[in-house]
Amino acid sequence: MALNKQELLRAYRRMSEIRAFEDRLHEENATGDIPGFIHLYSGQEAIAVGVCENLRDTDYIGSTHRGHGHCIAKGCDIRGMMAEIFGKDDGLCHGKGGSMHIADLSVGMLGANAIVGGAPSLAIGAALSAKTLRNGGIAASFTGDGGSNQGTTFEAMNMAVVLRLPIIFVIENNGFGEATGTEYAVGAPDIAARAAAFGMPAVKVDGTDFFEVHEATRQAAERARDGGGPTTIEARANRFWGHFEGDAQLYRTPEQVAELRRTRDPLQIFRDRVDRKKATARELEAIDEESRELVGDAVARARAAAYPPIENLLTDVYVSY
Amino acid sequence: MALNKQELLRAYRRMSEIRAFEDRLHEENATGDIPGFIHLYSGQEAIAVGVCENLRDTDYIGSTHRGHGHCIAKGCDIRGMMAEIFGKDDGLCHGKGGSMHIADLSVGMLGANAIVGGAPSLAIGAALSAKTLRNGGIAASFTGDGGSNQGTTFEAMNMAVVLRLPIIFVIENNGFGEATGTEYAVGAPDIAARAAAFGMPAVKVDGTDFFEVHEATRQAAERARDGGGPTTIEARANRFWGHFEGDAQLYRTPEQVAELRRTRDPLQIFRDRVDRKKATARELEAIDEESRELVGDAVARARAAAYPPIENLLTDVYVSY
Amino acid sequence: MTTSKKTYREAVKDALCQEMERDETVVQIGEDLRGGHAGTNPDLETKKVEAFGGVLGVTKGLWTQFGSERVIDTPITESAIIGMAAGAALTGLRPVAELMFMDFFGVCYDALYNQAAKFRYMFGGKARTPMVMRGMIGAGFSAAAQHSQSPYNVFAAVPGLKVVVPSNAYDAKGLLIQAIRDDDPVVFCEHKTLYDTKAEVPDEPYAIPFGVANYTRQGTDVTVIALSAMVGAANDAADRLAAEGISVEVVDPRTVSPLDEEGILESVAATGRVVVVDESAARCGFGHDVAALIATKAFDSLRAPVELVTPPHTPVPFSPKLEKAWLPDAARIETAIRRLVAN
Amino acid sequence: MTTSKKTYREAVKDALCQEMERDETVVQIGEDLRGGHAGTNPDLETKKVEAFGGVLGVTKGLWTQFGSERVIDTPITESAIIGMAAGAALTGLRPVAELMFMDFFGVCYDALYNQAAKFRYMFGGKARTPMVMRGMIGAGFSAAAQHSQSPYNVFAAVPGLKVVVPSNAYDAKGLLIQAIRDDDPVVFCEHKTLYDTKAEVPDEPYAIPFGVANYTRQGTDVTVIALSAMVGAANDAADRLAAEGISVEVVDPRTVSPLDEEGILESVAATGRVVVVDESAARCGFGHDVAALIATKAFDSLRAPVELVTPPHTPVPFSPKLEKAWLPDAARIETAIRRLVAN
Ligand SMILES: Cc1ncc(C[n+]2csc(CCOP(=O)(O)OP(=O)(O)O)c2C)c(N)n1
Ligand SMILES: Cc1ncc(C[n+]2csc(CCOP(=O)(O)OP(=O)(O)O)c2C)c(N)n1
Ligand SMILES: [Mg+2]
Ligand SMILES: [Mg+2]
Repeated sequence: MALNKQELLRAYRRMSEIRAFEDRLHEENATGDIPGFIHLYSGQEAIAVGVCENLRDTDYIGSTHRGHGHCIAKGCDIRGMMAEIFGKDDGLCHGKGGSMHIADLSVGMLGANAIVGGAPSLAIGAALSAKTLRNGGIAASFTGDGGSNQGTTFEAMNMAVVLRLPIIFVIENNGFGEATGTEYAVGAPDIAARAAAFGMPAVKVDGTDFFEVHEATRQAAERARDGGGPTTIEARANRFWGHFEGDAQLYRTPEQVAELRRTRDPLQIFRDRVDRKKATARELEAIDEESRELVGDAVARARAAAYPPIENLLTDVYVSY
Repeated sequence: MALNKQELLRAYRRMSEIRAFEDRLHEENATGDIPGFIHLYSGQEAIAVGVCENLRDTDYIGSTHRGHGHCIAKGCDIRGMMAEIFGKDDGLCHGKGGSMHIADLSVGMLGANAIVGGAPSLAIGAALSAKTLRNGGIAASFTGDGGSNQGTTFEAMNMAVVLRLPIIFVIENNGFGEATGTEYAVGAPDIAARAAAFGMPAVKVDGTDFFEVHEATRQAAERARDGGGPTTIEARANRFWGHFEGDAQLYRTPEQVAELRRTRDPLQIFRDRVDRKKATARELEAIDEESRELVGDAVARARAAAYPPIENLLTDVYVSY
Repeated sequence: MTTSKKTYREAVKDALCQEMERDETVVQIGEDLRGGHAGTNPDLETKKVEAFGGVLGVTKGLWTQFGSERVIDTPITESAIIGMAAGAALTGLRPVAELMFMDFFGVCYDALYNQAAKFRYMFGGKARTPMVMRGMIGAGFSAAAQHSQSPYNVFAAVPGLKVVVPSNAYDAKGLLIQAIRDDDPVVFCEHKTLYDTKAEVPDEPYAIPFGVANYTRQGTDVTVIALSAMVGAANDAADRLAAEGISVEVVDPRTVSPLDEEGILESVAATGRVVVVDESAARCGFGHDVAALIATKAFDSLRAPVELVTPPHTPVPFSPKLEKAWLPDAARIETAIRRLVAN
Repeated sequence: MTTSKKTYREAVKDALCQEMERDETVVQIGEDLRGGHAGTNPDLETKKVEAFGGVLGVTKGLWTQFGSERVIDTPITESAIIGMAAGAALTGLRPVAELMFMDFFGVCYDALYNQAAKFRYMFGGKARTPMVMRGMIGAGFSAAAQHSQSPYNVFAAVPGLKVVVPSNAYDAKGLLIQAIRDDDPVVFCEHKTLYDTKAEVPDEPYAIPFGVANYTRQGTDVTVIALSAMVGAANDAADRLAAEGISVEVVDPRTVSPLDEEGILESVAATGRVVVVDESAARCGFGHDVAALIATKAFDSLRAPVELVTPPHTPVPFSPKLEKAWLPDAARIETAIRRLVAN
């Protein structure tokens, strides 16, 4: 289904923001000022955005350790995210969560998740809520090729089929789980076919192509909203940085990465494929510029912001205790 | 592959012993003298025996809560089993395990298992030992239709494919997990196809037909021993008693059970299909009689046997501590 | 408020039923809560038969009243059950997930331990996860090592969880209603040997607040702190000793987390002698937690060593004779009390 | 026996390597122990590159030396990893399974808790399960709530498991060698903040027996019992107080299960004052276990309340400032000691 100008620009903006956010984080991290583990999403932007552009604020997503892209795509505040990653009180989680636990339920983001395979069963819970409350909502969970091997993921798939839940299982196949290739860790020839065998429609798409991801999700979301149950979408893309910041990436060569950046860049592919009558090069460049500015501002604010007061250590464990 | 007379009579004897054991246990349980939960295997004899007749003492099996049939098929001592179920010191586990934990590693029986989905990952461990030690051994795990939905089962399947382990995943589809029908709980149309999607050969057999189960297992075992990796066998049969002793079986009618006993009895089907030149009616009847006698003797001894001495409470927690 | 004699099982069902009536967002999730889906008995459809109503009949009747959308039978898939409950709780429902036997937490613990329990904190206070995980604990049924455990000590160690261990039918109903209304994730432990015990239970709904111990018996010589099935054993021991003029106070904390520290310390301050009875573990158990509380905060009023009555550091044995020896009982509690008063 | 300065990381690797050399049945199982399977870098094949060698480099070199059959990289599938290790241990191997972060036990605990730990007992003594589950524990890296926990209290509560928590490189090597040679299932907890700490470590293999506490410092006024990273903190506190003439004994039990009860009680009997420092939990933790031991068995020699220094009952916060406040440290231990000597 053809998107209108506004939709296209909005989608591109989201992808552009993710790219700017992650590439800047890569630089910031080198200063040593960012605590903890950081996993960057660059290279996979078309998946998060292609999926989330089909979702409403009242729909929910479950995410992974590599969650920044999902957060931005679902509408989390970029300044709040950056402050969170720096461990500041202004952060979306007041510095208690960090990169791997950014959440904002008010926009339907159920949290990045540091447990591989954690999201699918939480997301079917959100789908159950939507189904039970009959509010027309749906849910999506993001899981990597590596996480696609966890029993929790399979169980969520079977449960979703049995209860006919309005959910989309998005498998982001970026070729690696940490340093291990998908072909080694996934015994089956095909992740999507494995999901299909659970009894749901499952498709494979090029995860570098926003339009493919968007269309597959549109169909899945429509089916889910109509009571047609779950769908799996396996999206193939690549991550442009290491598994985590600090990864020497010995499992692939710098030349291979450079080649991926040249040929498999979701932003470039969007620019190549988009209808130039709806989105001009100038407009897209302006968006890139604005994204970098926004992220630059987010970094400046995050750096300037205060750490949480020590009393906060003890708050928010329970609603009441 | 045609079995010789000795093999056929041996297989029938094992099935007959299981039937005698379970039907007698049903009676004994009614006296109130048997502690704990009891799950009977009658109706599924051809699966345990059809599989285990392809295994050696040095091969291993993992089992379920419904484990008596697997134990007998793998060669556990029947008197030791009965004493165990009565909680006596003469039992195979000295009364510490009971019905749901009967084990005998010396004949390759890794233990009945009260955790649904517990066996597959243990069995791939046995397969890993065989592969690593290059001793030509293989392993098999028994899992129900219900247990086929556990993440642990799926993970074991993927791991077995990845590491090309010599293992056979036997799925005993008896139509129910407790009181819930397979068609409800297994979202996929097909358990075998779900396993196949993990990247291994998977077949469906009639689990009431010893010959079918035996032949499918023969092929799978041969492949496993030759380094060809895992296979799944889904075997369809029925249980003749309730889920556990005491189950009112409201999910099916007494007439339906009677019909199953008439048309789907693995022992009757064996008798109908076996080459009468190799196994005469007289011979098979004699075996049935001997099985009942053996079990009767096992019950008498178990009843007469002593409970474990109280000091045993504290032994066998560790090899050393 | 009318009351009637009800079993612990009926009390639990009462709570589930009344909260479902009161609040449409309460749903039940578990295995064979109804039982019979895709069964072959035509009555299942035509007469809406519940084939199980829970393995021990606790949820019987709920499906008939509330239907498949609110009493949700699932495959055998605990990690999806608990994970789904956690996700549903974050997004508008109040799910009550049944784990059947708490021993099964090993196949699904992440959803509770790393997810539900931590959402609120990790998300900076922006989440509520009003879910209940209920299930059976306890030895005494010859259910052997994998179906007889009481891991409430493990749950209580997790910040973010509340842990409830009712010892009688009255408490079971009131605490379960509180658990369902509570905005935090709650683990609700039902001792399988208590299901047929009876008490006077109000017919109307009522909530018992968490963190308030119940003085099941007042006394002056020794304080016994006990939970769940052990409360009965403690009272039996106290009965026997009363005849000899030994006055025993029996305190049932009812919730392991939050714990009524004040209530416990007050009683210990008065008696100066304390026995802690606990079925959870011989190491790092609830009993050790209470003993540590006393050693750190009531040392000055203590007149004798703390007595700890727990099972031995062994799995639960199957054979009834061994299992009986494994389980703390009135006789062992009595011995401990006698040792204290002799001190 | 020659020794050399080695990091805790190197000490762990030494133990793994030397035991693999000694015993062909020792295999390593885990995620990215090598790293690089099915990678695209041609060097992986031609130059046998190890892309990871464990996330923090602990197993680097093992795959090169022993190959894929004995250093087994797996998918992300912890329940199959631990279950497979348990099954392999029953049938002739001595597997060492790596859980990476111990926090992940929630996705695979059944294989350890209900299976490996209980086989021997449930099977009436007829099984041996010589497996090791090793993994990282501990806060201090801003790894946040799901990658910073120390659940050794949970493991220690399980009869059938042994639980090892080394505090320095020397102990790490000797205890891990013992763990691998041990015929029971062992959980081996490596504190991530200790990996770069160094000690003199013998080059040859040696085994340190379980259940023998290490008096890391002798003293007469107060006993501090501490494990893992807390041993360093306790010694720092002791250093500071020594200047003021306060003599602190620091006891490191080294293994949580078995626990050197005698060693602990002896020290407490001598000093009469005790601080227990523990990172595992604010409730039902290892600290409570030790405090309970003292309250039950050393009451008569106690001259002051037991002091318990643990984190608060909250998940581990991400922000470094909060995390620092969460973690017990030398200052808090010092305060506790001062309170005791003032008593
Ligand atoms: C249960 C669990 N196991 C292992 C890890 C460690 N870990 C973090 S990310 C990761 C790789 C995940 O791979 P994939 O799912 O493909 O996601 P990607 O990193 O490629 O986005 C692993 C093994 C974890 N966090 N949780
Ligand atoms: C992890 C776990 N969940 C639930 C149970 C309770 N339970 C015992 S047997 C059973 C049904 C198993 O069904 P299936 O696998 O088909 O085996 P069958 O009983 O039909 O032989 C259930 C749910 C259990 N023992 N373990
Ligand atoms: Mg990946
Ligand atoms: Mg079944």
